[in-house]
Amino acid sequence: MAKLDINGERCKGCELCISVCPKKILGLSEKINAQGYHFVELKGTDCIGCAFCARICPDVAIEVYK
Amino acid sequence: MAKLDINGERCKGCELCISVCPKKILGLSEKINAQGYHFVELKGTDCIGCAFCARICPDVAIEVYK
Amino acid sequence: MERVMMKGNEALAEGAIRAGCRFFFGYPITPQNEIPEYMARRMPEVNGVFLQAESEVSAINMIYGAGGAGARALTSSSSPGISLKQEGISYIAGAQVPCVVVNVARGGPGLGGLNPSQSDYFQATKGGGHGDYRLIVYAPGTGQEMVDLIGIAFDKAEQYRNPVMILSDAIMGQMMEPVILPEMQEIPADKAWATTGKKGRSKPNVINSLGIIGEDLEKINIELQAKYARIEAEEVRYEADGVDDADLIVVAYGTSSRVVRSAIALLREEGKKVGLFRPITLWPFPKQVLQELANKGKKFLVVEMSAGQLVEDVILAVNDRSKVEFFGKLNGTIPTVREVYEEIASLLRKGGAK
Amino acid sequence: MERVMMKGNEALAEGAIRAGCRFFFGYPITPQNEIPEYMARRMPEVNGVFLQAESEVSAINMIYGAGGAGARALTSSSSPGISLKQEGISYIAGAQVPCVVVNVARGGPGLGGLNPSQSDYFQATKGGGHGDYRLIVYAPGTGQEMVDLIGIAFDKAEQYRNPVMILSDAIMGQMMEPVILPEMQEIPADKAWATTGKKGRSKPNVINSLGIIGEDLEKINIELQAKYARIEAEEVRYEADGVDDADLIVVAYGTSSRVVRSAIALLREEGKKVGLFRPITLWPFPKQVLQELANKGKKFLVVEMSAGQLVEDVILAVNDRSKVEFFGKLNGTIPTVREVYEEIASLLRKGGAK
Amino acid sequence: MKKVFGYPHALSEKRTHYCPGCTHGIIHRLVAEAIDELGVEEKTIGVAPVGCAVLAYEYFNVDFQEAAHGRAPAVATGIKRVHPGAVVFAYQGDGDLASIGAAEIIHAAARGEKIAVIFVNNAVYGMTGGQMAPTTLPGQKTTTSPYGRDTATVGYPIRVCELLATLDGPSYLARVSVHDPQHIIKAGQAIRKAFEMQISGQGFALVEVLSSCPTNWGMTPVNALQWVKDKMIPYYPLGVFRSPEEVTSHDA
Amino acid sequence: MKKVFGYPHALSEKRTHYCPGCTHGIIHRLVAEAIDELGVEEKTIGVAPVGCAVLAYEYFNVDFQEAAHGRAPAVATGIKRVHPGAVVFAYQGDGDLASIGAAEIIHAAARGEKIAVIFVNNAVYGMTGGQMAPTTLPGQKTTTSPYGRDTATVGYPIRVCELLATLDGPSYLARVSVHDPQHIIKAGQAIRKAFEMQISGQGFALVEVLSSCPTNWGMTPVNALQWVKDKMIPYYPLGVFRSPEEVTSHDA
Amino acid sequence: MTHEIICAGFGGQGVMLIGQLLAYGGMIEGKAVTWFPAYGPEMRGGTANCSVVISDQPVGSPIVSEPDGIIAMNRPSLEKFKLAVKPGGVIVYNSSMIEAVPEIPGLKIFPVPTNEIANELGNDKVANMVALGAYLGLTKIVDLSSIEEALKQVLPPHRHKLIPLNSAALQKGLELVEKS
Amino acid sequence: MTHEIICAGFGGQGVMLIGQLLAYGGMIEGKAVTWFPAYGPEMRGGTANCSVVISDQPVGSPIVSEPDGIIAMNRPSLEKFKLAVKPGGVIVYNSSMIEAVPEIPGLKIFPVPTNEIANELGNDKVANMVALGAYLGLTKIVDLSSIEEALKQVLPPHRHKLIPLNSAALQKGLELVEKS
Ligand SMILES: Cc1ncc(C[n+]2csc(CCOP(=O)(O)OP(=O)(O)O)c2C)c(N)n1
Ligand SMILES: Cc1ncc(C[n+]2csc(CCOP(=O)(O)OP(=O)(O)O)c2C)c(N)n1
Ligand code: SF4
Ligand code: SF4
Ligand code: SF4
Ligand code: SF4
Ligand code: SF4
Ligand code: SF4
Ligand SMILES: [Mg+2]
Ligand SMILES: [Mg+2]
Repeated sequence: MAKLDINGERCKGCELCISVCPKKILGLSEKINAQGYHFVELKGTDCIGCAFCARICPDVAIEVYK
Repeated sequence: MAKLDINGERCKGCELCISVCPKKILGLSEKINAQGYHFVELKGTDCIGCAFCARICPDVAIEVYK
Repeated sequence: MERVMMKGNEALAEGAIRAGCRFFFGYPITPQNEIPEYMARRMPEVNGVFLQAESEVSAINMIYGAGGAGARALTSSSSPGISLKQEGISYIAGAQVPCVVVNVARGGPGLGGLNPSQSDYFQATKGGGHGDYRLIVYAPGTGQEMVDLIGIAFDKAEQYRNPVMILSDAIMGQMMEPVILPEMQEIPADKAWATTGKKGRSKPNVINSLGIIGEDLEKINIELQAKYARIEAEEVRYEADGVDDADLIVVAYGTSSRVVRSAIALLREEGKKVGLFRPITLWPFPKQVLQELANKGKKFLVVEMSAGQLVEDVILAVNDRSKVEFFGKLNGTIPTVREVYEEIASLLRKGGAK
Repeated sequence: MERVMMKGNEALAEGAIRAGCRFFFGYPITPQNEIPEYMARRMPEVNGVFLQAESEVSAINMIYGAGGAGARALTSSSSPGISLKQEGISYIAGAQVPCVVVNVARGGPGLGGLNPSQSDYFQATKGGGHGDYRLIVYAPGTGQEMVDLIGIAFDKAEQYRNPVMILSDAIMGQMMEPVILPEMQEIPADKAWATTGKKGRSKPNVINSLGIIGEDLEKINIELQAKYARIEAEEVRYEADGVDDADLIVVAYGTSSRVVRSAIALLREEGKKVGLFRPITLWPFPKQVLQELANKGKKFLVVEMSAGQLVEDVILAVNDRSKVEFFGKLNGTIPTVREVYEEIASLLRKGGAK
Repeated sequence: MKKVFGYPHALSEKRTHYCPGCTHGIIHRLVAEAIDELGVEEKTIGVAPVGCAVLAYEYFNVDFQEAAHGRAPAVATGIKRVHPGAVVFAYQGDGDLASIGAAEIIHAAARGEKIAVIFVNNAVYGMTGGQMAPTTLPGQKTTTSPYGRDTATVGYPIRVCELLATLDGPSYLARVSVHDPQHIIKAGQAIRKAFEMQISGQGFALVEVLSSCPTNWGMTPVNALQWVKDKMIPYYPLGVFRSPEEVTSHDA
Repeated sequence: MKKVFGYPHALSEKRTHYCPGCTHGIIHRLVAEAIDELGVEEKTIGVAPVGCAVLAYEYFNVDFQEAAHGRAPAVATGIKRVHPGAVVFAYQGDGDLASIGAAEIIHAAARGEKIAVIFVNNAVYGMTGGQMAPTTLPGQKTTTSPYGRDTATVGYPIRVCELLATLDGPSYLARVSVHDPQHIIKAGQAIRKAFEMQISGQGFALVEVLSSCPTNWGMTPVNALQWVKDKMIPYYPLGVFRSPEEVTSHDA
Repeated sequence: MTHEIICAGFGGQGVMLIGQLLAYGGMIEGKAVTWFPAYGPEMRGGTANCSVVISDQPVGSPIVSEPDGIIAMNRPSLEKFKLAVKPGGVIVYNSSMIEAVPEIPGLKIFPVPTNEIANELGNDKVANMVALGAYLGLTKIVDLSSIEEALKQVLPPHRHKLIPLNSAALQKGLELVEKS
Repeated sequence: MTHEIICAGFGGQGVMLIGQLLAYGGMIEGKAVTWFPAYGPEMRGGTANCSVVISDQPVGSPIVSEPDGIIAMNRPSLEKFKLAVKPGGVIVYNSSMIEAVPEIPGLKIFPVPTNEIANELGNDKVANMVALGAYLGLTKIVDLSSIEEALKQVLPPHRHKLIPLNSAALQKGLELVEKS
């Protein structure tokens, strides 16, 4: 299984990662970060490490380990 | 036969008309005009009125009658 | 008539349309975007033309064309864009084409910032372009003046066949204030000197600023200078508020005159005798009035959002540097009422200027 | 060292190369074409780059790039082309990039004519572009100064990280005079602040004039103004010839100073006490020296080929308009020695200025 | 006898300042003939460039504005928007149009601005004394390419018609030459066509005319025309690059 | 566990000022990755535009110059001529490059200037609040085309790659998109290729990246990418328009 | 009488609009007014504020540096402006996003749970109106009816259907003051 | 001593060159010199002139408006400048193109059939040198040898083979004066 490292402070909650995740395991948090954005969280467990989310993230908020 | 009306004062002696005349009947005068140029003269008689000379004259110094 | 709240930029745009302007050419730049955006919506409604030019250089040459063709034409921009227009402005002045150029000035130099600034004063009044030319330069100080001066600008541009500049800034442009709008005018583009197609005229009209032969160019310049002398004699505008009894007269225009006005209000409440002198035309500069005030022994403080530009014209008018103090705020920030208040108060303590 | 006859423009070009300039970007315009044409022939010989830009706008931005990259870079143009460079000049000043801009001025406004002119004085000294910036402006008065001042210009540009302008004109540029050329220098493009690629530096170098946040822009401007104050204190240059015993001092620069010199020679032959004061730096302006001369009771006549631009700086320096007379020749023609002679003689008859 | 070739009415009587044999004069005449033939002298407005044709306004019997260097298309745009019924044309050189004015011509073309542009390509800056132009041929010597245009350091000439033909805006684009009487006739037809576009309410029209500059090429006028034929035409093929009839044959 | 996707070294740690979902951020990352992969961080010099990417100099770990609006190619030219061994790139928006800077990009391309240009085409002026760009699609509403871009009065969008492909100067011209991960990978390859041109001493390279501006398009970031795919790509076909291998397939 | 206000918050919290409503309201009541916006460097998001001046006299500076009152919709805005408020002035803050604010001598500090109240009304977007309502209640600087009139002028016609909701939110804010 | 000259004629008649030679010659003799050109509006053809100043002192104005002498190669040039010449001054004119010139009190007017003499030497192009030679003869302002030295500096190396022809033409002009 793959591991995601999401930097919630960089995230602007644009949802692009959410839209491209083949596993649909990303979602926005209820909380907001210091910039005022609801940031992305991993909501599921079966990440396949495809890095689609990371690749499309305009704020380079996601790193992927496999 | 055709008739040429050459305005010697407009002529700058560039010789373009001379170069295109199929009859080779144009040539520069010995004299110079007020602008300081040797101007063009009709040197022969068998002008066919093709107006090549007039058409290529950058100074519109030639009018042609037929 | 009804008062409506408008941003300064929009008030100016509507004012231009009501003054008969039907041709706007411009290029986006903050903080003047409300002008082209307003024109983009509004011009089609009045059968006018809004055209976004590919650059400021192109825009100024489009109004040269449109103005030369006899129409009331407007362009607007902000500082860096106005710098790009300098060649065109010089051409328009040389060719004596009426048109209006608006500078909603921002901080410089270079890319600078979006805050308001008064550091384009020299550029506007002394000629940022080449050659001995002058623009009539109006500096509005209220939303209402944004409306009124643009109308006057078009009238004067045509009266003198000269480009006119409105020197505004980010605050004057972005601020909303209630304004009263004038009636709509329609001005046909059929000036006798304009390029309209000959239409039966025997001689073609030519718009041009070339003087290949030295004496021809000298003649053009003599004509221009004579016109400028007429403008200097006829077109000076200013506001003098409480200068008669004043110990100290604060000279400021546009946004900084607003701050100064607030500071003076505080001081007047305290019984201090301080007046406001606000040039409305930056060129022609109201030098004679200032000279007369100086002759009466008045002292002056110049407040501007720059390192010191207007102050030179005040000194030249007053003809005595010792009577003129300067308080400048450098590009980027705006003087607060408190700062200006303190400056004036401390000068008064020292007994006027120096 | 050997004297060689050169046109002013070519002397300047060779002077630039000898001062280590290896990058020239420019666009053709009369009367400065000898500069790019000389560079086109000469730069390949010294492994330098001559590049004809697509426009003056592009050329000024190329030297912004080259200067920012650490090289000695030069552009030259004439009045309309210099107007087009105003935005770029303001950027270069704001970003504190050293480089040299030459204006071989011609008559304006607009397309104007090819005759020499001094009507770009305001543009050069007060800032034709937007914002509070200053150029160091040198006005050569001889062929030799064309060579010498361009070398100094590059040195000062780097010393202060500031753009420097050489304000020449059609006569200074086209005239041939004997000059002595200095030794060849090679200056590597490896300034600590320049964009060279990081090459082991931990922090990137950035060249930029943006201050989005007001306070940042204010800081930039405070820094610039402090630098300008230093330059005003250190870099004033002028020539004062026969001013000590003079009843009247004629102030003139560049081409008109040449005419004035001839006229003064005639007057001195007649025993008249007339001096020449020639600013070599138009900015920083030698105001203190003039002020001191004024304090000694001297009177002044300003002679320039414009409607009156230098004269404002003289009045500001002298601080007393009544002491300063003006004789201007409008764009297109050059004052003759006789005209200047008559002007001075008639002033002397009236007892100096006014 | 009938006059079979005469002085066009739309051309003023003034003698030009052009050098002997300079083809600017021929092109002026062709423009004047088009104006005469279409009968639009009273409603034509010309825009002069900065370049050797800077004084064009003295040579035509029509209203004129003299534009800043490179900005003729912008000036023409301003005029045309004010007088949509007028016939507006700009006359530009290659330095004016393809170098400093590159943005203006591209955008006028992209806008489909309803103007005619007469583009005189003589591969050099004539007026300023023979500097390199964007259209100067590889290897060609000019005062700013004294060792011949070196494509490795200064790049390649721009083919303006081909460039503009990538845009959707233009209605008519053609390249012609005036190096002999036959081509002069064709050039005249193209120029007339460009003017007709406006009369029929269509968009942007540009005619590129290969032209000579004997003075700065250092050739006799006759040799200069030979050079147009031998050197320029191979690099700048003649033809119609856009026409309302969508004829795109590259041969004219 | 191995890091399979990480933060590029050539990208600074600074958070960007871009709007949520703005693809400028993706393109920045791709540029940084190319710099990392080619190992040229120490000799790269960037040129920032005036546009939303004005602060690009804060986001890369390389030397940078901030150019005046539209002049990045000229600034890059100055830098490259001084440091021919450096890798010089300009980053420009569509207003910057195709409108005010049209002359500069055409001439840098015609010169074959050895620089890389990353051209971010988002069909709008982002920074100034959504005005019409030269690449705004027909009918598209912007703040200065509030009734939709009317081609009859303001003309047609400019296809920059096609325009530049008429010149002999460029070595590499490609149009890519970043609307999904697959296209992002291809875009990265094109950008890397553009940088490689300089390393191998070849000429001018430009990569046009179709990009989104959710803020000024008034769409969610996700919808904006859909719009890139559905509306922009049909008008701006992806592909390589010039390559040293003379591949001219219009499909990538 | 001159009253100076700063309304500040994140971009998107509607602080510009409530500032405009104050200014329009003042104008409707025959006052001299100015409104002036200021944005942060971010393209979107970040903080923004506007200055409003309402006066019997022609307004001098439109830039407020010593406000009579502020409406702070987020913490950075509160921190930025709270110490600038004039003695005797008012601070209305959005307690939905800002924890309790310690007292400042001489100032009236009033928390408004704007988001909660707006949510109760069924629309998060009117949080700004709740804050404005409270400000009106505290300062009485403009009548609620004038603000309601202003809404008609400020909102484009196609959004006039939202006026009742906005009025309700204003009312709620005002009531919060009256009840306190 | 300051000597001021104007050389004028049609473009192509070589008046710029003879002016330059005078200036170079002066420099070679250690004088302060200036040379300044002026062109008409025509692109080519038309008239052109240059001002030359040769002096013991640094030169002030390089523009000559009251010359000590002129060399006029065509009629328009002669007409333009003849009345500006200082009392005691010299006019050398090209009598091949200009008919006899009436006397002007106080001036020395000297006709030179430059084209005829140049043709005799086999090259029309050196007509200007003949005129210059005559001017040198009349004014002695610069030595012939200095002008010959100047030719080496002014002409590019590949045209140095023309120096003997130019010298001969200068000599002819000078002789004309000596013989008169
Ligand atoms: C802003 C500006 N830059 C440069 C010039 C100088 N200039 C005058 S004409 C010209 C080029 C002329 O070449 P071209 O357009 O090819 O016309 P041609 O003379 O060859 O017909 C230039 C650079 C100018 N007048 N204004
Ligand atoms: C000379 C000048 N003109 C105009 C501007 C204003 N301006 C800043 S960015 C911009 C356009 C930005 O659009 P684009 O290049 O497409 O970049 P984007 O923001 O869309 O990435 C403009 C017109 C300026 N700063 N300078
Ligand atoms: S790596 Fe792939 S599967 Fe995992 S969260 Fe990202 S997009 Fe989803
Ligand atoms: S793509 Fe990046 S910024 Fe956008 S929601 Fe996902 S992690 Fe956040
Ligand atoms: S009309 Fe024809 S034949 Fe007659 S002179 Fe002219 S070119 Fe020759
Ligand atoms: S073409 Fe015209 S100008 Fe030339 S020689 Fe013939 S008549 Fe004279
Ligand atoms: S310089 Fe060239 S283009 Fe200009 S008039 Fe002379 S020949 Fe014609
Ligand atoms: S305005 Fe558009 S281009 Fe600019 S940062 Fe926001 S989304 Fe990106
Ligand atoms: Mg040309
Ligand atoms: Mg964009």
